[in-house]
Amino acid sequence: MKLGYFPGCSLQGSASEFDESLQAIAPALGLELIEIPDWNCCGASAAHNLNRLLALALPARTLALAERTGLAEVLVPCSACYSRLILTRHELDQDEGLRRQVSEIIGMEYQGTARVLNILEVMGQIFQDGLKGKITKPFEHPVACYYGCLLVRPPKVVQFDRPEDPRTMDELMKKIGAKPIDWAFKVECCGAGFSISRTDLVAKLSSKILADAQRRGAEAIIVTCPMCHANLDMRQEKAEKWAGRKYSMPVLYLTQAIGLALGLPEKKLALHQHLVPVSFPVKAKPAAKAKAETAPPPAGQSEE
Amino acid sequence: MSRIGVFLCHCGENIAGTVDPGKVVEAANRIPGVVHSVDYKYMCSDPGQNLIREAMRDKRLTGVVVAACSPRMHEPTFRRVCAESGLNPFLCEMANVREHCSWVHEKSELTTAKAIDLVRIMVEKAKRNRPLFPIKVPVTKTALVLGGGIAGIQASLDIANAGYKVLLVERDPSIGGHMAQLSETFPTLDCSQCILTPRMVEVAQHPNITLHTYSELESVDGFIGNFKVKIRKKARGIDEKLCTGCGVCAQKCPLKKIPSEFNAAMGMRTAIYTPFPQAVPNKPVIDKKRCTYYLKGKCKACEKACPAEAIRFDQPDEIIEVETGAIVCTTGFEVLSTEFFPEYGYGKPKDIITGLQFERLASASGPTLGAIRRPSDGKEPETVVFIACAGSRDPAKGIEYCSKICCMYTAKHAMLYKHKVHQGNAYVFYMDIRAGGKMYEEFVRRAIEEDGVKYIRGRVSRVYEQDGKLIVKGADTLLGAQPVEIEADLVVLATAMVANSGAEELAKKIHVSYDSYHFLAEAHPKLRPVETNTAGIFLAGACQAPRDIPETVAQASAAASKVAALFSADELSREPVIAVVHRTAPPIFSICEGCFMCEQACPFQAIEREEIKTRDGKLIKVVAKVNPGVCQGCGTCVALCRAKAIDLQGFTNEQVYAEVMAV
Amino acid sequence: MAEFEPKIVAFVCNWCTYAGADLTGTSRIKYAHNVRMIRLPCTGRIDFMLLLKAFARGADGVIVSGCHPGDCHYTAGNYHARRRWILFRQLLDFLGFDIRRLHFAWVSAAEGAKWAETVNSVVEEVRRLGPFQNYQQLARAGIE
Amino acid sequence: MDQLRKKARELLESGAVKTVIGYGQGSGKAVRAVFIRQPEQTEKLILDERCRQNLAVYLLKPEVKNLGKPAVVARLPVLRSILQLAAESQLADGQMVILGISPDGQLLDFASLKAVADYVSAQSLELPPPEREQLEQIEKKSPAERWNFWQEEFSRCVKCYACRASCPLCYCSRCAVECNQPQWISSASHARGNLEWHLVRAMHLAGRCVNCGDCARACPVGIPLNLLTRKLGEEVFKDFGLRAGTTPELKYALATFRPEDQEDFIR
Repeated sequence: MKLGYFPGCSLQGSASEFDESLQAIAPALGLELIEIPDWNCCGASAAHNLNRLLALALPARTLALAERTGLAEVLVPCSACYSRLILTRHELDQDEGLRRQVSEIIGMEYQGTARVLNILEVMGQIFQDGLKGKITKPFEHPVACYYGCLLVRPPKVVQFDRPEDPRTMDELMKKIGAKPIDWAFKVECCGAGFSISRTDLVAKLSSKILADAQRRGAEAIIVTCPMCHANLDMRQEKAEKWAGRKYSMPVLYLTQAIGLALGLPEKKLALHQHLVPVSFPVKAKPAAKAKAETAPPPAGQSEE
Repeated sequence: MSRIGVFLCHCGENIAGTVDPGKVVEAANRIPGVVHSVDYKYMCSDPGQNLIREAMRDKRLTGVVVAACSPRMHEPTFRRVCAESGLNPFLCEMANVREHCSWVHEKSELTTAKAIDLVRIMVEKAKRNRPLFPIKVPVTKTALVLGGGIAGIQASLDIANAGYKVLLVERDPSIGGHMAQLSETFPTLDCSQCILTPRMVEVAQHPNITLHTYSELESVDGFIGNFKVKIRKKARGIDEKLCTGCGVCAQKCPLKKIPSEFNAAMGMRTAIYTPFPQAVPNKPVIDKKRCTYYLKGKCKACEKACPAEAIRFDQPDEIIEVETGAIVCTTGFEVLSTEFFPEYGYGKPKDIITGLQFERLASASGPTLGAIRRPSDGKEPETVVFIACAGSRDPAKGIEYCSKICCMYTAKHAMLYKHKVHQGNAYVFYMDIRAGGKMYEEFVRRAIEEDGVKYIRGRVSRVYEQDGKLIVKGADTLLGAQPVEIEADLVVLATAMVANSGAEELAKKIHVSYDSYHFLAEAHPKLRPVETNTAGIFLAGACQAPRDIPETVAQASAAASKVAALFSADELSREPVIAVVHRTAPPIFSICEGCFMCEQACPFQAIEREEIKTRDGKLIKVVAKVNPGVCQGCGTCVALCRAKAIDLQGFTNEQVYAEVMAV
Repeated sequence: MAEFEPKIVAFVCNWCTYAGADLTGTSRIKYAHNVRMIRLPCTGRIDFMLLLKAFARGADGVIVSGCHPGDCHYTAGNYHARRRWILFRQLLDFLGFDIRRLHFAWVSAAEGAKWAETVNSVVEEVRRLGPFQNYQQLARAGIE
Repeated sequence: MDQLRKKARELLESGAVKTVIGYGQGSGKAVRAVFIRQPEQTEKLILDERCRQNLAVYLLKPEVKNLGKPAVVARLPVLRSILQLAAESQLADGQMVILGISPDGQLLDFASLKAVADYVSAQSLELPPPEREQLEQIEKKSPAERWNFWQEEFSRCVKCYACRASCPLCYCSRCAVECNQPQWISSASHARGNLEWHLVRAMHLAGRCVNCGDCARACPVGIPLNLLTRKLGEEVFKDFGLRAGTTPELKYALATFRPEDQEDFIR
């Protein structure tokens, strides 16, 4: 699969391991990523609070560049970037006048031809036919799939999965042998933008998420959003202080989990960059392989 | 030569205040064909009416123009006056010099001039009026009632007791509808079945009522007084005449784990089943989608067991054709299921249930015999959270209306729960409490004050399971939107009352319109609440909008009285303002060329095809023919007809043309 | 020479616009006196020739008004009328007929105020256009 | 061509039809409609570019009907007229034999109206550029110019009604113009009477005209009045997606509607 690629600032900085792990698994999944030339900041978390036109112009420019490069689909791993790009596309689709205005501002024609895809959509497509054989080391752990707030909202715009109880990531996890737990905080707020300004809030919110994941026996939390990762991993210590209990809950990017299942070396997946060490209670079952493909329904959903 | 009389009303100062009556009368006198013209203070008063009567007699008037208020106001009055004095009422016209002149313009020459124009226009029309006679349509004095809920039951009984035949058609195996599912009813807390079942039995035994359960409407043709209806009587799989309703078949049926519709899936049923013990008729049906025999071709346990040998696996559906004079639609409603709510787990958590399901839990005849036990583990819940307005009044959910009954039944539910589980906690999240109705507000206060139900004003953003509990996250807007989190054992959603899934098709079948929520539309929200825009078809109950039982029953009786009124005459007469197709002597017979564009255009399917034949039966031509019983007189066909072969009585081309030429 | 007072003929349906105009009256909303209303059961009944005849009769402007789409008392008359007007306007325009003198409006039984506004704005526009010279010249060629 | 003559001959010989309506040599270079009733006369039949008259007009004329079941030599406009007349319950399957010649010279013998419809649907019904230009010529004039243009044209009209007589779709036994209670259309051929006539004629053909152009060809004073019906035909297609004479079940544009019909002039 050939896709345009918009890393955004996070994947070049705080979340470089997301980028590295994605690049690492791409070849194995037959995924070719063409980075949008001269892409720019999506304006996330700040621009849209200050200036609507700016908030639209920034993503519009990147998308326009993608169009020029002849890219029909653009993969945007960072949930914040994804949100900004898809919202922009939506708004400009609705309003021809606005589209022209923005096109003028960015000094090139924005047509809205390039589709914006999040990492789950892309992986979902790739995993459709189960990747027989490719899973060499099934990722056999109970995991909490954490989607965060931006991936599924606003439902009308993103039109991706079920807003309150999404399932795409859970399905993916089953396919690589993991057991997604049924839990309540899939789309709760982690504190996101307050990561720097109000760490106390982040501690509180993230702690609740970590607590529920732990209570329901998750051995790791899987995320697709650099913000979520920052708050759950980097701020986990603070969360533990706030809650007065230890979590020591590894927080992995989806791509890292997949990488492990593909048998890639931890180094290539940049697991070492996490603050909470990625280690699991050791247990090796011979029946693992078989299980990996015929993903067993996790406890939570079996009763249905 | 026409002899028109013009009668100008002052309407006190209302007209005379801005229009100069003298001038109008004088001008009217000069209009060709006008032989008499007077003005009077109040033309609609008795002396005024007498002026008209006398003039008609003395001046031998052939037409009357009353220049006064809007014809929508007094046309019937003055037409009656004419009729009483032997002048065909349709020779009387009104010039609207009040609403359309004196009230909307200042006193001036121009206003008087306009009044004169309006009079002249109507005089020119009146000159060309022809006597018209009401259209008589025979009436079949049998009513079809669609839906056997409380509305249908009430309507059927009222019509039947008025001495007319009734066909009651119910889709389900038994009549009773939602009311039969209820435990107690607000605000009196009397047991629903206790008050309903006697009515159900009455329906079954009434000599004037024919009951068709497990049957559906197939099609409706015809028009008021003369509907032709096809009903599909679905195969029950049993011979109703032989079946004694002993129930052995159900006992012997190996499939016992089918969610019972009647118990809103709170209980189970078998594949051959009677929906509930008091069902009317008390005869089982076989669920062909589930029955092993229909699926796999073997089993027949019921057949072996049936002492009456009444099982008929090969029974076909039956189409019944009936003629009815009126139709009462009482097809009721549905409630949203819990799957509708993402924030409440898409119906996944077993212990989040709908109000209707709670009714079954609380019902003495329900699966738990009235004990409140939560579905997941059958435990008695210590804390129950009731969420009002689940879906209702929420544009985001596409349901902007208020479901009306939820405030009341939620209070009732909380109350019932507290009565059964004294130490339990009941919380109600609400937006507003809407308890308008006799003893309603008092009822809610009782729940709050005497039974200690905790009311929290706010919405619930999320409910999720955690260690066997349901965590209810909401806000208390009376405490500054303070977040509230309650650990509940059972959550009851007062889910919105919505139109039946089949409402649209039904509406199309019976040619009535429906609103944006697919509730059937009444003819007028205030003045014709139980009529529809299709004459002879009436509505009652929740098929029209959310209703509680008292309103539903009142509406049902209202609809029944409309039907009774319709049936009270052997013929019904309709305004003769209808289209007619030109006919003339041979060799033309009719200038209609039979292109039947009118047939395509008619909103009422009133255009029929008529073959003109020679004496020896040779076809000469096929022309359009208007069915006077069906035509509503819109005149769309008239404007369409190129040859002017169709005309509209009361608004003929000649009349309207003359009006234009008189402006 | 007094200001030109245009003659406006209105063709209205009985159930919506006629009733709406009644409401204008009962609400005592004042509007221009220039309009003469002709009542028909439904806009579906309004033959396009009636409009032409009104002009022939010396009307400087014509208003056609009925129920809003979906509100027709006869369920669909106004939909048929709408198609008729779409084509009729096209044709008149193609013939160079001054279609600024031909006005259409949906006025419901509840829109008394809208009726007044409609009449006033039409009267004003037509007053600006002046007498309908080129049609009235034709009209002088005899009227039955 | 010979195939056509042969077929016509067979039909007459077998008595399958009583007359063949086609084109034959007229005086000088002109072609004219011929009504052939003798098999040997079928040799007279010709069919070439000059044969433009819409023969469908004869199918409803009593004089022709009296001749017995006809076969008609049909080119596209005739086929479309037949379909439209069928849509208006004026013609039905089996009432006539429909013959034609395909562009590559093959004989067309249509078994049914359905077959005609299939053939027509395979043809391009788009307005040919020159015809479209004619419309645009007028559309781009100012209203005043348009008014004067048509007044000038209509001023020549003598109300001979040749346009009506030549039109297969003007089949009313009593035309609106003959209606005098009330007199919708002034029968006098003065400026207003002429405008009223041409306007009514155009409206009555809206969504029905198959744009054969016979009305204009028939006009003795050369008024391009087919432009009016052509214009409306295009509007009907643009606004309502209907083209006259395409299927025998065609719905009449003015007798049907879609709630979402678009207009921009109703306040």
